[in-house]
Amino acid sequence: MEKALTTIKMPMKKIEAIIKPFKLTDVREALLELGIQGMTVCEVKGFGRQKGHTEIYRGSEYTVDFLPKTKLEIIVTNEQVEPAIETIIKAARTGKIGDGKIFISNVEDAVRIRTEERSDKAI
Amino acid sequence: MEKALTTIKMPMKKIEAIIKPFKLTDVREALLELGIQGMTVCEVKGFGRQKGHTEIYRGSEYTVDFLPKTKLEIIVTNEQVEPAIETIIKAARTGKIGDGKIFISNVEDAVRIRTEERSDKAI
Amino acid sequence: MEKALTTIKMPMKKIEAIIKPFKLTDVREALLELGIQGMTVCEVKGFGRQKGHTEIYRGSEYTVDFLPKTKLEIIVTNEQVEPAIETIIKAARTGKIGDGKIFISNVEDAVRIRTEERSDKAI
Amino acid sequence: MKSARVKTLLAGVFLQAVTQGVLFAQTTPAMSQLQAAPPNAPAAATALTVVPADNAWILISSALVLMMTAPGLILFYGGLVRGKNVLGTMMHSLILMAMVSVLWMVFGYSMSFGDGNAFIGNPMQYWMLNGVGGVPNGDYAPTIPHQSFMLFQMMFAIITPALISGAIAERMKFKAFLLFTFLWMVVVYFPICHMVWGKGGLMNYALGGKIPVLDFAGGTVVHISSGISALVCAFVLGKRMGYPREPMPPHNVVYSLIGTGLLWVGWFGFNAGSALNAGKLATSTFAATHFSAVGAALSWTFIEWLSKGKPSVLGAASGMVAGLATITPASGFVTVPMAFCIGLTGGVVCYYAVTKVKARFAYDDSLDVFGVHCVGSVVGMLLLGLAANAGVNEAIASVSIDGHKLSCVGSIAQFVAQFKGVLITLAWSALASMVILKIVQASVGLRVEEDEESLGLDLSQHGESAYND
Amino acid sequence: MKSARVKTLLAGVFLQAVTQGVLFAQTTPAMSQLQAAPPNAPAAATALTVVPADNAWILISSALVLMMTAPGLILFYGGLVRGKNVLGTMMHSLILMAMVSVLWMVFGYSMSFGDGNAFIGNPMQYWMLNGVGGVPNGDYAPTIPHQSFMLFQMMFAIITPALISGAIAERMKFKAFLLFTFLWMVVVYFPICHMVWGKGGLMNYALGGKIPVLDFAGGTVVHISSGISALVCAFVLGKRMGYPREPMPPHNVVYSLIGTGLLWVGWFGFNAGSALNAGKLATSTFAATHFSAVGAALSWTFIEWLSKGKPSVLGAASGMVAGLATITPASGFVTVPMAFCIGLTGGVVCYYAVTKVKARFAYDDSLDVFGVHCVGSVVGMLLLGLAANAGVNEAIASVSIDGHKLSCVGSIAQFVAQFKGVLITLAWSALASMVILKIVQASVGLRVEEDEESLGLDLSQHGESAYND
Amino acid sequence: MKSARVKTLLAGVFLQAVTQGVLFAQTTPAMSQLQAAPPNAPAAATALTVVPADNAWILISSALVLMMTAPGLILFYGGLVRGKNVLGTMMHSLILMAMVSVLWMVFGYSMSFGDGNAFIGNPMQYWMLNGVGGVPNGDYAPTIPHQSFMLFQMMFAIITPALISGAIAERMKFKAFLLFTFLWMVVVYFPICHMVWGKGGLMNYALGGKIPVLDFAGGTVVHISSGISALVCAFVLGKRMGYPREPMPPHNVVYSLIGTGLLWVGWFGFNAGSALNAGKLATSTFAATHFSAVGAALSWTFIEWLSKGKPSVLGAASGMVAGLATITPASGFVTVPMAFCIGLTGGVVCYYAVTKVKARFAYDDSLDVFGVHCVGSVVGMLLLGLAANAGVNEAIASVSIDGHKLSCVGSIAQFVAQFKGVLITLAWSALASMVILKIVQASVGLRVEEDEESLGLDLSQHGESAYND
Ligand SMILES: Nc1ncnc2c1ncn2[C@@H]1O[C@H](COP(=O)(O)OP(=O)(O)O)[C@@H](O)[C@H]1O
Ligand SMILES: Nc1ncnc2c1ncn2[C@@H]1O[C@H](COP(=O)(O)OP(=O)(O)O)[C@@H](O)[C@H]1O
Ligand SMILES: Nc1ncnc2c1ncn2[C@@H]1O[C@H](COP(=O)(O)OP(=O)(O)O)[C@@H](O)[C@H]1O
Repeated sequence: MEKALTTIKMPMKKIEAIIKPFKLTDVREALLELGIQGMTVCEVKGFGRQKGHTEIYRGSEYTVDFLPKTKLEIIVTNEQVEPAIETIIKAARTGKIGDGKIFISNVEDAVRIRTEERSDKAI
Repeated sequence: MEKALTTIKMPMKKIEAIIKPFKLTDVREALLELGIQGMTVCEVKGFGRQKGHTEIYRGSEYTVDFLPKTKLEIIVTNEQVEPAIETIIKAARTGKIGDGKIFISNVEDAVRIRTEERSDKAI
Repeated sequence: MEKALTTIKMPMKKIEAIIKPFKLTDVREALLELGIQGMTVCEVKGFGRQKGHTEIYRGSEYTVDFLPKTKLEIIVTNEQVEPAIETIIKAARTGKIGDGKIFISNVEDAVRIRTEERSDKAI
Repeated sequence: MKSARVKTLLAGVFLQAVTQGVLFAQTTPAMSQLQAAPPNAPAAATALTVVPADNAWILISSALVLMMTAPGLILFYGGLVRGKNVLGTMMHSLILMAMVSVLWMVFGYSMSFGDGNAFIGNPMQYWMLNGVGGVPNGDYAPTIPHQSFMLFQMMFAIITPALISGAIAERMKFKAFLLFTFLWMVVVYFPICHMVWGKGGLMNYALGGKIPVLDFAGGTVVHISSGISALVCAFVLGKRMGYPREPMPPHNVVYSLIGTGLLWVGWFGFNAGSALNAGKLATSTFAATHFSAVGAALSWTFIEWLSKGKPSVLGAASGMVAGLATITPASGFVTVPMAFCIGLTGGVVCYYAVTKVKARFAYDDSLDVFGVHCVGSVVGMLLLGLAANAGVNEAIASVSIDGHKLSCVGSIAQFVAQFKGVLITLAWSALASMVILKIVQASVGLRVEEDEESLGLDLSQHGESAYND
Repeated sequence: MKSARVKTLLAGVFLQAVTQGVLFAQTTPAMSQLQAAPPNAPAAATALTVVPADNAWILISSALVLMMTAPGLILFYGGLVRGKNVLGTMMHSLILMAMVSVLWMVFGYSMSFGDGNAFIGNPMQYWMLNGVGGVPNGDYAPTIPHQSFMLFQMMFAIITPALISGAIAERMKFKAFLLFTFLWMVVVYFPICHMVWGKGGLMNYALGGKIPVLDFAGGTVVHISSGISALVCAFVLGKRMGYPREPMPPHNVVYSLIGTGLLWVGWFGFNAGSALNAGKLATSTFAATHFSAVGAALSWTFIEWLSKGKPSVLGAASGMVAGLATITPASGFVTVPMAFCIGLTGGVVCYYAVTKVKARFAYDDSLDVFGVHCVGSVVGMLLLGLAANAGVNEAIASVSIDGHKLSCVGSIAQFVAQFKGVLITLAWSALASMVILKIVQASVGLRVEEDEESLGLDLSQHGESAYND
Repeated sequence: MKSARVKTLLAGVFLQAVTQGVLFAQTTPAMSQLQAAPPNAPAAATALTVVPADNAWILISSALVLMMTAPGLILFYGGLVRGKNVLGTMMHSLILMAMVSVLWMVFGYSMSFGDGNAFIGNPMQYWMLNGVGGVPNGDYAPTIPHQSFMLFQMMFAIITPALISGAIAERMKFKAFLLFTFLWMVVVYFPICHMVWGKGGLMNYALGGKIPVLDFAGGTVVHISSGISALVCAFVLGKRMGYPREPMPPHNVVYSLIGTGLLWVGWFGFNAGSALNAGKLATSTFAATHFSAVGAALSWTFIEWLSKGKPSVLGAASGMVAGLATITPASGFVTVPMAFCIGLTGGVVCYYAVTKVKARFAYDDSLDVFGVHCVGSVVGMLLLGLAANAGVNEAIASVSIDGHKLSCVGSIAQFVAQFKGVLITLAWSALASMVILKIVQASVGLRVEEDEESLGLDLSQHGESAYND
């Protein structure tokens, strides 16, 4: 097993996309059309160039710097990476500041818990 | 420091496991038995082959595609990877669709904030 | 494009810092001073050496092992890694158990959705 | 700079308060004499005495009706919207508790219940509630202080425009909402209230009206007027961004269920308080109210179970509210089994209005004000025409309209009278609402900007968010 | 297809409604005459007149008792379950507001309060509430409309099975719940209600019973009957999946605390309303109710503080509810310091029932219906046997049972009588519940599927989720 | 070991309960005779009879005032704190419902309303509420059972210290809170209550006092006493960790809005119930209460809109509560337009107190008890001095103080009297609170540990968390 892990030549990538929450449905549908059938989503708070806002409670003003964002994690095969990135950009873009980022990194292996399938068969 | 970082030959892996929420206790206990003493957990929503469900509010039907899942992140040394994967599979499996996935990737370094210890001493 | 991706020699790192929630403001401000202008934050639950606590509801005792933590994800260029780590340690440290960890890993590429800028221009 | 102006303003208000205070203090003996024999009271009015039991009942009923607005309706509505709009939605009702009360004090009560013509009362008669004191008004409620009657009626005036706010939820400018409801009260509520319940009102069978319309607790005045106006609002404002493609499920159904419970309990004050005394009519109204809610809860639940496969909890709650709205006009005139049947019918008809009719005509009446309140009360008004029962309320056995004696007991003739009442209310409210909306649109604008809508009303209109960690 | 059938059904209901409406309208004069001298009224009953003050008090008390169910109990229970079951849990109580009311209208009131034998009233006497009108029923409440008495008692009939739902939370099929509560009302509630409060009932010391049991506001009828049935349910249904290994903490303790506040306030209507008039007995009952809640809140809080190291807020709230359940049967018969002591005792005993007894016998009475309501009211019933005080309620100084005069004032003899009342209620309720559960299990099945249970009742039974973003 | 001791203790309590039960049962005839002619009653008192309508009104008002504390205030306060402190915050009020009631029963009522000197009543006169029964106390409320009066007043005694808890939120030890409120009731509440409302109290113009202070429903007794003590607490305890650098927004504004609605509704019982009968004074008090809330809601909302650019929903709600606190002392003495003006003023002044004054002096009165309740009621007390109106309440036209007849109608003289009343209350409450805090600090300590504070009170003090999945 240990061996199996090292001999696989990193066939998959992890795409992490931080987008505006109300774009989630659009992005999901666009990825589905592309043939990507799985993803994991997390509510996060983002800090960046996009300005926050001020809230006032009984005269005390609070600057809220963190804005609600949605983070998608999608594990894809190498070939799917660029099409997926393009799709996400198209679906998530409003052209306004704060549209978000996409980060790409390596994944060494994947396992489907139900079947113990490995690697790209697992995703 | 910069040097220290590059000379370490990636001794650790990050295991990300997406499981059914009600399996968390089982998985945690099983990992603990294995000697893994730390992990970080996040509530996420998952989209995959497992079917969602329909909700109806006053005649408007909504298809809920995202299902509640729990994501575990565990940083382990190289030797712990395979035993940890096996343990997670055993504890998290129900055999039904939607049991989840495990992804493995490299971690370059780790730091314990309290002590500034590095690498595998930090985990 | 595929080519572009492979020719870039991993110029960025991802810093994941798990800290005590009430330290978030301090850490954010310290990083901002360092010139880091973006980050993504997620509420997580952590399990580690720090003891949990017991809750009692009508005589039933529950041990709560998972403690609320905050996870920061910051994508930085290689040169920013060490200063960022030092800054986080300084701002997040209380010296008590449970102060948290920092994990560093490689990021292959980054994209700014709004402009389609890539790599370190995107962060 | 701004605050300087405010200070001057406030200094003025304060001064006025103090002077008025002295003024009132000095004139009081005179005023209280005045109350003892108000110009508009019949000679015999001096003999009217307060019955403490009736007064206790009306005061507590008034409190219950205010409770229907807050926390009842604010929870019912607040739970149904998305979390980013919950405060804005609740604010709609809360601010009306203040704004409508002021209108009511200054001229609203007088426009509604003052003497006047068939359409409107004299706004000066009870200007600033002058003359509305401890002595009963024999025309309206001979055993409680006139002031108690005024308070009880005020609570109705508050909740009516608050109901409309469900149709415009999640997208209307706060300023526009204020201007709209201000105009709506003056042009729709006060006139219709006068027509139906005011002395000499067109449809007030008991006090000199021309059309013998029965409306015990506000089917026309409260539910139809607001419900049809809500529909007009939904059409004029247009749909929420993303509706119906994007799912907009209730952000907290629990809130809506708490609201339902409080509405049901408060409705006892609303309907049974409308008996204006604590006698057996209050009891039978209380009973009719309860059993209609019961009937509609069951019919809505089971029809949904049959057609959608599952009985939803929000469905049961919606049925309850529908049954309460349906029985409101009829509550003081029908037997318990009849109230139950009216409720059963109301539940079914409202269910179809909310599911089929709304889908068919594709309007975004966000919280179903039209489908529940207007449709329900129309059902109640019409069935009442057939079912009004002199055994329950002997006052309807023989009424005099235009010098003729006639009976308002259930019959085809009474059905026709009810139908007229419904039509007048529908037509007047719809027309006036349309005009008012155009005025508001032209002046301050109706909808928030797209950015503001997607950010949510809580932040964009009020600078707050409901939930923080 | 299905909906076609529904439409036919509804058309039938509607037609019936209209015809009944006409029918009732025509027969009304006769009916109201009937009410003036119902066949079952003693000759002197024609002299009974309604006292508006008492009627106002009973109407508001009725509203308060309904408020106990919703939003009181739905919040108390809803907060204690997990978030995926909150709507299903609230629905249990909500649907009973509708279902029990219908039973009550059709034959339930008559089975409970109609004339009959020692065990059950004649279900036809007040069939469809015929004859229950504005004239007081001298046997039960001589100063309020018979209808007011019927309404007040109905609110008790609603909350009793709603209490049971706490024991079967998070795992029972909705269909099974409906069938179970239907049968339970007929076989357990109506008979026990008749035995304790109905004319001629076995334990009704005032109206011809054989055992002089004191139960002012429903220790046996409401809390013991439901509490012991809840225990039987818990045993027959079995534990929730994962219980007790998996933690199942309350998903929102705030809801439960709101519920506690509303229950306490509503309980004033429950107990002090049971005086059936607004005199000094209502006051002393109100006081006893309050001070028992106070006593139990303190004893539960401090015993937990001592034994667990921390005084929990849910503990204080549980103590309050325990104190209220404990004093219910005794509230109209004891002094304030005595009520306080009864509360103190109730708090301690219920605390041990909920912590030690439940753990020892390992049943999953999910929301502690048995430990709080049954155990509490047993304590109250028994202590009442020692503490009943003719200075508080002179009616008990001398009662006649089987032609013998005797006193119900606190004594060993009265303690024994109370004990008998408790035993009869426990035995009958437990036995009948067991049989009913077997019937339900054999017909529609009791529990949801494992998948449905882990998904939660909200989605699996009702197709909704309480919280959406 | 511990639990053994507890068991002994409880056995004792139980035994005592039973013996007392028997004791009371035996002595009852004598006791009820005693009540018929209590030693402290004037000879004519035997002629006092209970008016059921008034009693119904006072009982329901008592229930409403308890509802103000729970679930009203617990929601209002609970929503304003952070999620980790919500249960601890709610517990403050809940435990007082129990603790204060016990004090009230044992000696508190007697210290407040017993005969005594100008400063304090005789604690033994109504020890254990002995002698407080069904016969009216002619001095205080001649038409309702003495016990009803006691109950109504108890609800005031409960909510007053509960108000203070808003100033010490999120950082006080639970033990310290119990000790503080215990001492505060004895040293501050009971004496001030006696001075203002007790027979022979220093400021009780109607029953032999020396300073003719008007305070209809508790401006001094409830709001000023608690508000100024809250300020002292805020100073002595110091700020919450991280305040004001770290944002501490309300964790659930919806809760606070529900609380606001319930407070408004409950306040009708608080103020209008203080008429102690269901006549026209109750009505005019009800009206004044409503219109002051209205006025302050508007002035707070619009001043915030002007100065901050947005009308916040929490601002409107704060205005409502401020208006209600402001009118409390004046509610039974002023006309509706005057009440509205008083409300307008109260809203503005409280707005500045909460925003500017708090910022200027940099104290952490966490939930603005001082800025809303104390400041509001001071405004109300003083304006009342100018605006008191014999046309509304004829009792103030001519009162006798020290054998001199004088009028309490609005005037400079009355303003001065009000001013004195305010000063005495402020001085006594502030001084006593300071001393009490020092005692508590020296004995059990005031604040939780830093770790506990950052973990939250719910976990550190009560071992619970409000929200679980
Ligand atoms: N360096 C970074 N590391 C991690 N996340 C980042 C970083 N910079 C930005 N983000 C995330 O991306 C979101 C959008 O970034 P922002 O600078 O506001 O706008 P834009 O994407 O248009 O440049 C932020 O809210 C944050 O969640
Ligand atoms: N390509 C993917 N990238 C990231 N997460 C995935 C991916 N595919 C599936 N998941 C996650 O795994 C969960 C389970 O996947 P699913 O296809 O439903 O069943 P199974 O694990 O049995 O194949 C999903 O809910 C999702 O959270
Ligand atoms: N091996 C691990 N993998 C992922 N997260 C970890 C791991 N070990 C610890 N953590 C995270 O770090 C947090 C702090 O760790 P803990 O052992 O309690 O204290 P310390 O950081 O002082 O060593 C944990 O709550 C958990 O979120």
